Amino acid sequence: MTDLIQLLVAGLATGAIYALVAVGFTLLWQTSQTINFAQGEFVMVPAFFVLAAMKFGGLSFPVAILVGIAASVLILGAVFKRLLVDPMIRHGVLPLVISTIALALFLKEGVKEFYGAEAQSFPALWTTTHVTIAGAVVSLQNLVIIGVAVVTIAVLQWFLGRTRTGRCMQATAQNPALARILGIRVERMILYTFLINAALVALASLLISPIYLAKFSNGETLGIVAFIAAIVGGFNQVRGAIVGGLLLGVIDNLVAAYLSTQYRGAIPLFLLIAVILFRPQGLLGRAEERSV
Amino acid sequence: MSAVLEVSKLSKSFGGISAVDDVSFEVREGEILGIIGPNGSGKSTLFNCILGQLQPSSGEVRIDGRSIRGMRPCDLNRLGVSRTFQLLQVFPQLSVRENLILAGQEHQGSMWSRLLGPRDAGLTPAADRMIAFFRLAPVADEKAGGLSYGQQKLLDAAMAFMAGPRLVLLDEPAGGVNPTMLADLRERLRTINAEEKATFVVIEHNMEFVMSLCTRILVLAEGRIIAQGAPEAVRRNSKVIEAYFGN
Amino acid sequence: MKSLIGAAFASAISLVAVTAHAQQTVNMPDVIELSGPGAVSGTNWRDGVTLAVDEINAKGGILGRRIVTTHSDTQSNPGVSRAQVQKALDGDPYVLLGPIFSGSVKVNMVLAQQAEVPQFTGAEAAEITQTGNPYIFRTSFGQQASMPKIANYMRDGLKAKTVAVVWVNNDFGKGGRDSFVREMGTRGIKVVADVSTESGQVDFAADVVKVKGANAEAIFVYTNEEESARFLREARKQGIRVPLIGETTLLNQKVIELAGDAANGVRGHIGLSAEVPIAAIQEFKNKFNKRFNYLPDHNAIKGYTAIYAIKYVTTKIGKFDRKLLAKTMHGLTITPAMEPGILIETTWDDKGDIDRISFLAEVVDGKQKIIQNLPKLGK
Amino acid sequence: MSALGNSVRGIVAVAACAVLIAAPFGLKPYGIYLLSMWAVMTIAAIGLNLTLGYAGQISLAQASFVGIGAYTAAILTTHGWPFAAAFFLAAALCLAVGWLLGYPALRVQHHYLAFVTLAFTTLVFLVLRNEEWLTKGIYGISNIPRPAVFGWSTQAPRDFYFFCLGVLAVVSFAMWRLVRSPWGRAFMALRENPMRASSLGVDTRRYTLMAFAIGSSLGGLAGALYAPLVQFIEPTAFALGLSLNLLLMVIVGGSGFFFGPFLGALVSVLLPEWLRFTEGFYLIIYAAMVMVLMVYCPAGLLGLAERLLKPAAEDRSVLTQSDKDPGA
Repeated sequence: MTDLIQLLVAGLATGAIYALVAVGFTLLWQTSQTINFAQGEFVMVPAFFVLAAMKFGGLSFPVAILVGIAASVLILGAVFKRLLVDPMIRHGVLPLVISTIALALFLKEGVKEFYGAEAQSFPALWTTTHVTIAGAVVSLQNLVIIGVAVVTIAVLQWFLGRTRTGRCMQATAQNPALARILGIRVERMILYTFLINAALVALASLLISPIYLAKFSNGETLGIVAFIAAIVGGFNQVRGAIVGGLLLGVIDNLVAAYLSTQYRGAIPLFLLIAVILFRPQGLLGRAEERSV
Repeated sequence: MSAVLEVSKLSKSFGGISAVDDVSFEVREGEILGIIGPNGSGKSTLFNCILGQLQPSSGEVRIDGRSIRGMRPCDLNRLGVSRTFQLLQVFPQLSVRENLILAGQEHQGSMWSRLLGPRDAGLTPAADRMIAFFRLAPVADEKAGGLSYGQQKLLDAAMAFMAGPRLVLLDEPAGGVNPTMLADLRERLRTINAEEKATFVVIEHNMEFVMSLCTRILVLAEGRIIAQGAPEAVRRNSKVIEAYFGN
Repeated sequence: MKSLIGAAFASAISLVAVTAHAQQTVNMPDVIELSGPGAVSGTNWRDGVTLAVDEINAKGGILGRRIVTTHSDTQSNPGVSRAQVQKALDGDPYVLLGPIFSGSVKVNMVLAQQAEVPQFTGAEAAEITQTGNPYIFRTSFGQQASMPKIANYMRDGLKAKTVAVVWVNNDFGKGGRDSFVREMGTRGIKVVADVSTESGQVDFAADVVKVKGANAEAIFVYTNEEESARFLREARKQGIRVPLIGETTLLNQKVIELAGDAANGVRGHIGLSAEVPIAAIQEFKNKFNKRFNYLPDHNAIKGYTAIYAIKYVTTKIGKFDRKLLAKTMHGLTITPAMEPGILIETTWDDKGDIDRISFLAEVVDGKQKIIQNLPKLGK
Repeated sequence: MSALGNSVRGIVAVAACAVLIAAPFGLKPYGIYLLSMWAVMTIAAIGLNLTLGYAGQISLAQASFVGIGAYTAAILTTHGWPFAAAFFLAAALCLAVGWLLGYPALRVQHHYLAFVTLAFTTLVFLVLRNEEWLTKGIYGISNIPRPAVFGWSTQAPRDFYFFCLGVLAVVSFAMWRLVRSPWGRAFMALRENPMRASSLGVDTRRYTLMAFAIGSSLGGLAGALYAPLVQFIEPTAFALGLSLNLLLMVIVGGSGFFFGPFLGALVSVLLPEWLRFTEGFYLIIYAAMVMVLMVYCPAGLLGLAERLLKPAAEDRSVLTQSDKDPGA
């Protein structure tokens, strides 16, 4: 029983990270049909912005964090859209897929060349004390991560649903042509989603780097898992991403603990295939939104 | 003359709202049946049921006495049912000739003979005849995507006739076609009907076109047949006028 | 398109012409993992080699010849490594350095053998030296040599009857796990849990739960540094008390730095590491850190000592003769007295395996502490 | 394609053939190995180009078919089977598995299909790694023999290169015939407008499965050559990375263009090697070049070539078509 709680909490914490990454992925897809194969690397990079700011800029950790987030939003948000997405958006999904694959390689190798292959330890935002819940020992970190992720996505939900800009963004996502007619500045709305995505991955980066450590190869698995989480939860659903993420995190742990460690990676994939074939709108998705 | 198409007690409803309601009619060989009716009168739904794109909620559709239940459009097409589309549906990356050969090839020989046999499945002469017939010769080797709207419309029709169909369903053939080309199109359809013994069912808004082309007309309103008969008779039918212009 | 094709071929042709055999240089190409999963090990190896090469060249090279070393990346992919080794061999090298991934080594040690070029590899997989290839030489213990030492400690030191094994499911971890389980079998120690983990895995909750459930008297952890650190943290968190035993990758400085106090009490066998209290190695560590500003791991030492071994033997035989080099290496012992660059007395046996003293260490409040010296197997 | 386009393509093709036959005599084993690798990858990419470029079915599973083919060949030949048997068995096996993988494509399209096939690739990798009794797991299979063809031993690099080139030639010819047969026309119809195609009697269902099956079997053939080329295989070589790489070859070369894969494989196999003089930066530069290429010619190199050959026609790239279509 304690084991189970242990597994659940740990799984939820990992899942919360997946969720943060998946949400941004979903946003990009909705507004610009961008399948970003570099999403994982996007999570890896901000940590290095922060480290670089501290190492070369000699900034203090808090300042460095702000710099890091700013840099991410600028480079992984605005610049990414300008230089890669905009020129290719008219030409369908595939060229963009290819360039994001190349971008992933570019970021990975870039970080490795200019900062080193070694995993860098990253200062934690809070003390790594443990608390005991129903006999299960849970690190404060995990709880914070879950909390932050849930709050962030709740806020995002509110923003998209309740604020004017948010609703314009949703309109843009659902029917760009109509949105344009309604006088919504579609281009800007799309830009916003890219900025939000960049902010989210930066946040994820800050949350995980103390545990994952900052390493050039961190993005490799993360990106794919985020895709799976996004689709399982519902490709057209911000809410879906967090469900998908948490579900994946938990499943991974339960499978590893009770079924097979060697095939721990397989179950999410079966889940993915099942969802796509029998419920393409995702677990939380609404049927009429399915873009199959 | 036997019935090429029999529609009996056909109904189709979407979530309780019935688009087609207990419709029955027959089309005899060589006929040109026009189906008219105000927007939302269920013409297109009826078409899609006949073409196997939609499964009817109840009732039956028979081609030459054979029920089409569970048949996919491609199966129907091999039975000799072909169609044209309201919106342009050509293959933009293929040349006009290629479009036409494609329209005929699946009726030539077996899967394997199509793989190993000649590249054009022996259809180039037929295609060129069709090209000449629809006056597409100047653009025969252009990519279909580059053609004018009217030309694409003609190509769309030509494709429907490539395989020498028994029954052709034309979905607003006149839509967006200029008058001169329209007269032209009407002539072509008449000729084919006469020469190839092809049977037509036409959905059309352009009254002139329908009246002048069709031998019999069937009027739909709110999913029901409210009148049918010779063009003149239908033209004078009060129910029809009411259906169109209200009272 | 024509021009592109032309250009591509031109380049392909020009590529094979690199590192032609100039008079006053000796060609010692290095084919190593610089990207992909092996990047960390490969980078350490490369920098170790570079350090040694520069030192030797600064002192006038080997027999008056400057060492020329090109580092080619295998992308941690055997297919690519074969291409790079082929390229290196086309350049008619004196010796071949690397790679580390045993998969890659298995591909190309055959090529090196056919070309009769001595190959100094960082691979630790047992089978490498068991094919009777007279041109392959290790630069560290093979797993078949290091695992018995741990196994003995399990039996004699810990008196453990049952053990749980946690290993990373790649060619490094799997090889170690298999040799270890074999050694346990011969010593009648029961493996009660056999947990495979993924490289790059971050959440070890499930794995620790499994290990805990098995109630083993000791836990053997054989994963790469970051994963080891994460496992240790999780194990501490879930209050595992039984001894955690491992190899260099469980208790080197890096792991301690990453795992914090969670690393305290961890014990293991250290074949070769920058932490062992030997003056020469500490000196090397500082030189390395000063030059590349990060701490070297055992792969750096492997690369460094390999170069000095080659230098020593070549100077000894007095000419650049590949066959003779290979012959001389077998059964050769090099002591720091003969060649300071070897750092620690090393013997190569007739199969190309090496023998050194090694150590049992324990992490005591954030520091690696040697608790026992293990003599060379030969003695 | 215009007559001009055809003639240019003809010239290029002839020139390329000449170079391919002459090259190994001017190259050292390293260069020959790269060319052989190019030939093998081209075969796999040709297969993917059929599935994706002509029939419009996105697949990220090609790597696993190369893997299945490689393992079939490796396991059988190391157990003393004749290479020919292993070679055709690999193709047949992939044909069957490919056919099965086609079924999801009947339900979903585009990115959904991409992710199903992506999942498939990773599952195959897990099986190859974990089922040690069959595949020797992570250790991989070494000492894979190179075949003797009618008594002609392909042990030497140049001989094996010509063997690969021969297979590539046969495959190319077969593919040339295929895309020019009514089947090829039906595949393109499937890509451009499945609904219309079906109304013209094209059995979209069967052609979709066929597109997957044939494309996959070519992946299998490539694998059956990859094994004896490298003479060692291990699971990680056939993970998602290779699938993405093959996709890159098809798109960069020009999806839906017959010669696209040849060019794409050239870029993917030779360009990085060519850039190695930049030491640590070669992959960075390679990635940057790919991005720039995609920005300036999203339709791939041949898409660009076509545009240059007839500037009149505005860019209507195959990709745009296949992606804008509503799909199933």
